[in-house]
Amino acid sequence: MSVLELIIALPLLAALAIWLGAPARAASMGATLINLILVFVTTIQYAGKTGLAFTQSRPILDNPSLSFAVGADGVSLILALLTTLVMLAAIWQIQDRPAIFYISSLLIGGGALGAFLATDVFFIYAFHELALIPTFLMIALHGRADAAQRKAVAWKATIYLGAGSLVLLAGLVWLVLEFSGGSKLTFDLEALRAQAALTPLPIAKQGQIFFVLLLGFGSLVSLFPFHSWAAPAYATAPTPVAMLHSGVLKKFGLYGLIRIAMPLLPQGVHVEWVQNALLLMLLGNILVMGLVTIHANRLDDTLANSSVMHMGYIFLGIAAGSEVALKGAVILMFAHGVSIALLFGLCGRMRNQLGTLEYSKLGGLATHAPAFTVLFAFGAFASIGLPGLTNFAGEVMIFAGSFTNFKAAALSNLHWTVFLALWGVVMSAVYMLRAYRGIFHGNATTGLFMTDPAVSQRVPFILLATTLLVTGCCPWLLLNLMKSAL
Amino acid sequence: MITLGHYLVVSGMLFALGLAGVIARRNIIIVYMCLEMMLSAANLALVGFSRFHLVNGLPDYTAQSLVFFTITVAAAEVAVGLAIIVALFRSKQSVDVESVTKLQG
Amino acid sequence: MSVFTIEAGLALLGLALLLVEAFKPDISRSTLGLTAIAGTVLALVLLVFANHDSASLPSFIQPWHQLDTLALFYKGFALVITLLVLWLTLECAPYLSRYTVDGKLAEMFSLPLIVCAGMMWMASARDLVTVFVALELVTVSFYVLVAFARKSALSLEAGVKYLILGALSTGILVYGIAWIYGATGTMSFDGIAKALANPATSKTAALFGAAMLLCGLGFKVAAAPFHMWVPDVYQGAPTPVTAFLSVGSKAAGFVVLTRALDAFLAEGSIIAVEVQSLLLVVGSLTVLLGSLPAMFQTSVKRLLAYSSISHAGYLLLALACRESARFDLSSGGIVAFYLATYLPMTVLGFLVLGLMRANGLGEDIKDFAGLAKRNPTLALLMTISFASLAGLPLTAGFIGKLFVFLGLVDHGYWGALSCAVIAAAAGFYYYFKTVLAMYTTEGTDTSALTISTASKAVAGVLAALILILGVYPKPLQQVLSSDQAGVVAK
Amino acid sequence: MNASILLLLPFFSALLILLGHRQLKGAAVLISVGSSIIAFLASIAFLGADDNEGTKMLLPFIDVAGFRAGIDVMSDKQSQGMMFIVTFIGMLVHLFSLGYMKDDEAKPRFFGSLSLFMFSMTGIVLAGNLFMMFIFWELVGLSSYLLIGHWYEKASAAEACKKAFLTNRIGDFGFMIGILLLFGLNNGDVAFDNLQDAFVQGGPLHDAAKLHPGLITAAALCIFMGAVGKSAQFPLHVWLPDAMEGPTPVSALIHAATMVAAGVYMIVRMSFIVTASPLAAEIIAGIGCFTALLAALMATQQNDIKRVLAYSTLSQLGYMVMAVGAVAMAAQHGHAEHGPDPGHAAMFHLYTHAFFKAMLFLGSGAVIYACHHEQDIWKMGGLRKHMPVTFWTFAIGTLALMGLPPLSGFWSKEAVLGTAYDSGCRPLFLAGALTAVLTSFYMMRLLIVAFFGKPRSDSAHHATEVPMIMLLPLAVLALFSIFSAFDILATPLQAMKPPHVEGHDTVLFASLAALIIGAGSAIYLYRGKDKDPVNIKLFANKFYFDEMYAVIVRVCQDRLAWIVTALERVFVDGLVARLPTAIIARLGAATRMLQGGHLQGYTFLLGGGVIAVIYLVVFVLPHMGH
Repeated sequence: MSVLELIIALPLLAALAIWLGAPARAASMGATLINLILVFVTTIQYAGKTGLAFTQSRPILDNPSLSFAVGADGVSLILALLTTLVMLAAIWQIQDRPAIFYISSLLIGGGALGAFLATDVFFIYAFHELALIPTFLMIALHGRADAAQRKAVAWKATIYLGAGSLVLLAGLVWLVLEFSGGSKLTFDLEALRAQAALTPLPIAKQGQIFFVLLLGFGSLVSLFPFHSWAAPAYATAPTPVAMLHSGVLKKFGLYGLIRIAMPLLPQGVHVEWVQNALLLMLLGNILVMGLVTIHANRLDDTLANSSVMHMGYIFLGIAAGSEVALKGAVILMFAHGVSIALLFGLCGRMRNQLGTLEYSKLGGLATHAPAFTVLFAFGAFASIGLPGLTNFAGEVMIFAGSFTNFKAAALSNLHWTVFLALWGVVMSAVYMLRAYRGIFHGNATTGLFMTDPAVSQRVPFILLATTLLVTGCCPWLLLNLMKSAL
Repeated sequence: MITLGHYLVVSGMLFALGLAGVIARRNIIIVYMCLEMMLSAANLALVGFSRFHLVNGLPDYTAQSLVFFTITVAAAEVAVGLAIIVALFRSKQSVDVESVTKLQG
Repeated sequence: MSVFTIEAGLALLGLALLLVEAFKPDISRSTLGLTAIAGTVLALVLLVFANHDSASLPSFIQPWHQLDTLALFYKGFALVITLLVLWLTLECAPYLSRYTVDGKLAEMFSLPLIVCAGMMWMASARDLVTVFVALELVTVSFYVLVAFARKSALSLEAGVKYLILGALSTGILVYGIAWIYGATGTMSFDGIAKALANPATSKTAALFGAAMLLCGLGFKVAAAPFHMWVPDVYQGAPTPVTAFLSVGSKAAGFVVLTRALDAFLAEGSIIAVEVQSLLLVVGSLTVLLGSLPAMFQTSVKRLLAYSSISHAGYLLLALACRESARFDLSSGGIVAFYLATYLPMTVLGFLVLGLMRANGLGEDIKDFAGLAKRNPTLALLMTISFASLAGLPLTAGFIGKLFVFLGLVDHGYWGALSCAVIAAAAGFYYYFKTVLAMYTTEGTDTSALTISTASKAVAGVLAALILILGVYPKPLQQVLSSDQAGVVAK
Repeated sequence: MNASILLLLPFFSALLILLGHRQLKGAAVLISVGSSIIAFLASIAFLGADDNEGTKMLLPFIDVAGFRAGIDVMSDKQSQGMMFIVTFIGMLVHLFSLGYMKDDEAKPRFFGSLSLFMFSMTGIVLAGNLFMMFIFWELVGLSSYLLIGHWYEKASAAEACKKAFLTNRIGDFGFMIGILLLFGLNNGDVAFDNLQDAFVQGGPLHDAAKLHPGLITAAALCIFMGAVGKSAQFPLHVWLPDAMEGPTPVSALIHAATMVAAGVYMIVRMSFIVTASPLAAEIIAGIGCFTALLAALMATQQNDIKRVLAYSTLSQLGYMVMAVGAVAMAAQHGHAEHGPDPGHAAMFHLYTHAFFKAMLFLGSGAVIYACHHEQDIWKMGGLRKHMPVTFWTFAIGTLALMGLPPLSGFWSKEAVLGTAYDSGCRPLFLAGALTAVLTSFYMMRLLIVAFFGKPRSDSAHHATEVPMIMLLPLAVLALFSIFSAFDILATPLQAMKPPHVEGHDTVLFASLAALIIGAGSAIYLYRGKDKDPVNIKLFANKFYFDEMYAVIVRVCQDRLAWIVTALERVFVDGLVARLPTAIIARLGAATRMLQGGHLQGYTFLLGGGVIAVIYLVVFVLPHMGH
């Protein structure tokens, strides 16, 4: 039995135990803490290795051959680390809520862990879906808006993600069929990779399959123009769900592209029409959603839209497709996950305490809640891309990675996109500072009143902020996990 | 000379008449009769085909055995069907097809 | 002991139960029910240990009867669904008896046995005569079962509709058989396959016959555009009968369809291309016509009816993907696999529905409101059932869909694939609408619901089956591919 | 070793204080001041370090195949000299702040931010490659944000810090593009020394300059854009005057002496690329000159003591930038070489300017402190008598800035004007000279109005000399303002003093004439006046740049955001989400109509279906030609 199986099973078992009557907070906190330690230890054990480790495979179907196969490399461990961190924070910050909050958080987290640690395409896909269901249910059940509105929001997300994952399934099936050589159908990623290395597909076909996968994975990651579910869903979702989905689960689509699409279809993204389409779409994410975010006048709207916008940068890394850019994309996935979870966590707390998140009604909170302000600043400046916090490392790697093949010294569409994307960095500073100014700066007597959380309630946020700082100042800690080429 | 074609034309006409009746008539009993007519059309076709499909100089009786089964089944259907239609009449005082439109959508 | 004996015995037991009730009216329904259940269980056990060799059959029956993996699988399938239906009937008996003449339910226990025998025969059919007879045995019995709750206007209406449309389809089926016979000069599937491989056979006549035959069978399996009866009949019929129709009747239809298509699409068949295209068109149409209207349903039972149509569409698409090169399973095997996963999820859905009825609740979505509060177990079971019907991964329903998708992509049937995707997306909507209702809306009544331990156990087994098949489908695959006759496995 | 102390000490000090200042309380101040003193001592040791030590890696930061962004320490004359300025003035400002911020409640936070600034600025100075420079570039932006927004409860301060950060971000946008272009052109190596090497014959950048001169010009201008933002050059100059909302010691350190000079520092570091592109050199010189003149004009009509100094800073920064461009132009035209390094004049002016401008700001801080936070010079007056020490130091600073020989400002200003003269571009020189006139004018105006005449308000009347801890830095800086240009100081401090060029009589004459004309007219106009006799609205309102930008932001950003949001809702969401769902829903409703419940309808459909199927199978499909 691989330790990874234990890591995947632990949250799911804890959820089951809570459903059967175990004390919710103790069980979920315990399971998550143990899981964090397990993942941490596993990561440390992995350090210095290359390729997949801790593998284990249990066949569940012969031909097409499916197996419950797990395995981890640097990329999946970084994401597993992200998952357990955000899970702990999300569960920790739950206060006075029914057991279903804990159960759904555990299921979302467990599903995400499964998706990141499985190495069989079937289970990668399946675990993601497992995690989606509680997300929808929680938005519909315990969302912030009134019943009709939150249901509408949940529906939108359900149908969008449902349709997206069906397109994805079609794409994956196509992929599997193309690579299965003639004789035996397999969903095992390693086998597929071996086959792809042996007999690569014709480039035009790589482009077609890549595009289908891009649409499927992309709509799970709110790739423009398939993004309109995301902002309302995050703005409405209960805090732990918003933290977990935007922070962790949404990374699945990107993980899939990096883990499945890129290695199997190495030329796919470089097919001209595919790359141009992707560049256009991600510019939509960055520029259009950047402007939409600037227009927002409530914190939850700002955060939700910004989370859509920042996906554009990760897609840029994928579009660039170089080693540096892809590793940068992984770093940015981690960074964005931690920072947005931090921000959503704090945002949820503000909403509970203040009842409103409109900038016009807030102001001067820095005076009353200094610790809260500092924590928020970590998240806000991280998402602006300030050096010293992790996001910067990811972004700069993506930008640089787009220029590693500047051989002809001619500016291609990719490079122009990078320039425009850089303008997006300015825009994100505009809206984040506007939010920061509106909430924390200004006269303390005009805004609503809020105090700092108790020390024990700060822990989850401190955990996330520290992560941002440590990995931001020392990004090589994460990079050392990705020694092998992507 | 009466060929297979003649039988088939008659059978086809019977079938079409039956189908038209099923579609057009409003009285369930008559609809039911039309259905029986369609079965008869099939039987005629079967017998026709059987008669003209010679195996070792003799007609092939497999198809004709099916005719017997069809007749039996039709009888069974009529037995059950009439019972149901009677029950319908009892409860609605009508055997019009429009008396059963509650289930819809 | 030969398998044929089991079937005959089952039919005899059904007859016997009818007679017993007729001559001894005061016999309690639980006695009848339990006898029938015991008979089915016994048949199931015997089936497992019976001689599975075609040679063991009585020689006079051998030309019409075959025992291959597929046949044996469907026989077992028929027995299991009959068993579940009988048990569900017993569970629903108290409220069902309110709608029957004199409160009698005897036929509800005896007829399923006869239906079961019919389905078992059908599974083994080697020629069209047997198919027709067995099919009619099932259909006529179903006329009675559907209209059984005569005091309920809906049940009666369903009975009438099923009767007229069923008889119409029978007419079309027989006419089709006649023309196939006319074109090929034989009734047996092997012979048809052989004749169709002969270029001298009249293509037009064969196509005409095949089209009619497929229309008739399409009616039985609820293929569009012959599916209109399904929502009305499913909704009006007593819940156990609906479950039986939805699983048993459909499975029977598909086994026949599989056999017929094996003949029509055999190597070198002159009509293969047309039939296959027809299947694709009909399958695509069926998934859409099943899924799209389902989005607007307010009755869970009717919703399940549409869902059943939609699933029939997926099954048809699976059949359309012949020669799906690279799996162990043939398209017939995939259909069998799909139906095996379809059984627990559908029955579980109807079981919950039946238990709700037994507790005096309706069948509308609004009756499910707040169910999670009133009985979390029931709500969870329903969720599992619907998740599987929607085809979510890690449930049995997903594996079936995965096979269909694999087949469609493999053949490059992009149009059909997009229809399937749209239908599945719409499916997410309507299944979750119900699930959401259970968890969100507070019902007007919040009193706890009680369900018997036995129900819980059966439902639990079904739910476990859904989940286990979802993550470990290998045993089922092995059953279906350990084949001697080479029909299922390639 | 030295470098790591210089870099890490303030880092840990900042981290400790910013995250734990409420637990640390008073200790925070001690940590910060202590670290600044140690950093100063370390920088003296650093001054003595070997010039040719080159670049050394300190930390790998990011190091993957094809991309390296390490923390590399560059040790040369330029970084050593700059490091001294930063730590020296930094230390003095720390000390001054002990007095100035004595009563501030958030003193620990202030000192924490100061430490953060020291850390970031050290990083810029030591940076050995462009990525490291960018990292710290952003971090000084953050510390500047925190310090300008120190009194965030005041709306104006909150807006000012936001404005500063965002304006800098626009500059950084260009900076990053420039970095990426060079990164691409030089095959992924952006270490300064390697870049410079790449420009020699046969290097990749040399080739690129031949083949794609446009790209090199674009890269140069984009890099320069970073400097435009940080050094507040036109058109991104608007943030600096607003930044005066921060505490005055901050203005002295960050917005006068060091951070704003970072742009100049960087462009001097990259001057080889400016030299490589004639167009870029002209644009840079032009923008510097334009900024110098523009800001000087604005300064003549400001009434806030800090704003006068702020515009003066803008103007002097413009000088420095102009010098870089002008030297490059001169080199391209084949005129006289100004020593081996084309950045000498700019760096030299940066060096002298840092001392006297920091001193002026600290002096203004002392005045403001004494006048109970009164900043309007027309409400001061007669302070000469109340605050003699402050007056004398302030006067020295003013004269140094005006360029009175032999104070330090004279030498550096002459060097700058010399470069403009050498560039061969006459307007450049004339505008530079005109700026010098204006500089003398507004500084003399400031001195007269604030320190001479009668007190014009109660607070000015009751002003008293500030405490010793604040006077000490003033005195030290006054000494440097006088003597820093002399070789006795300039040589050990690694100031990049350009060698004196003979034959620049025109320049000498022009600068002296400017001094006399400017000062004379100011004395004539302002002696004994109680209110401003000159009233030029255009200058007082800073050429309406703020208003113009407000309109641009409103139209190009807020209105555009509104439109885009609406379009996104209507079209994107509509086309991608609502339309397909509506179509499917409509289809669903339509198909549901088929299910009307009428038996005849069903039989009709069934019969029709059969006919359709037969038609399809028998008549259509066989003729489709598969």
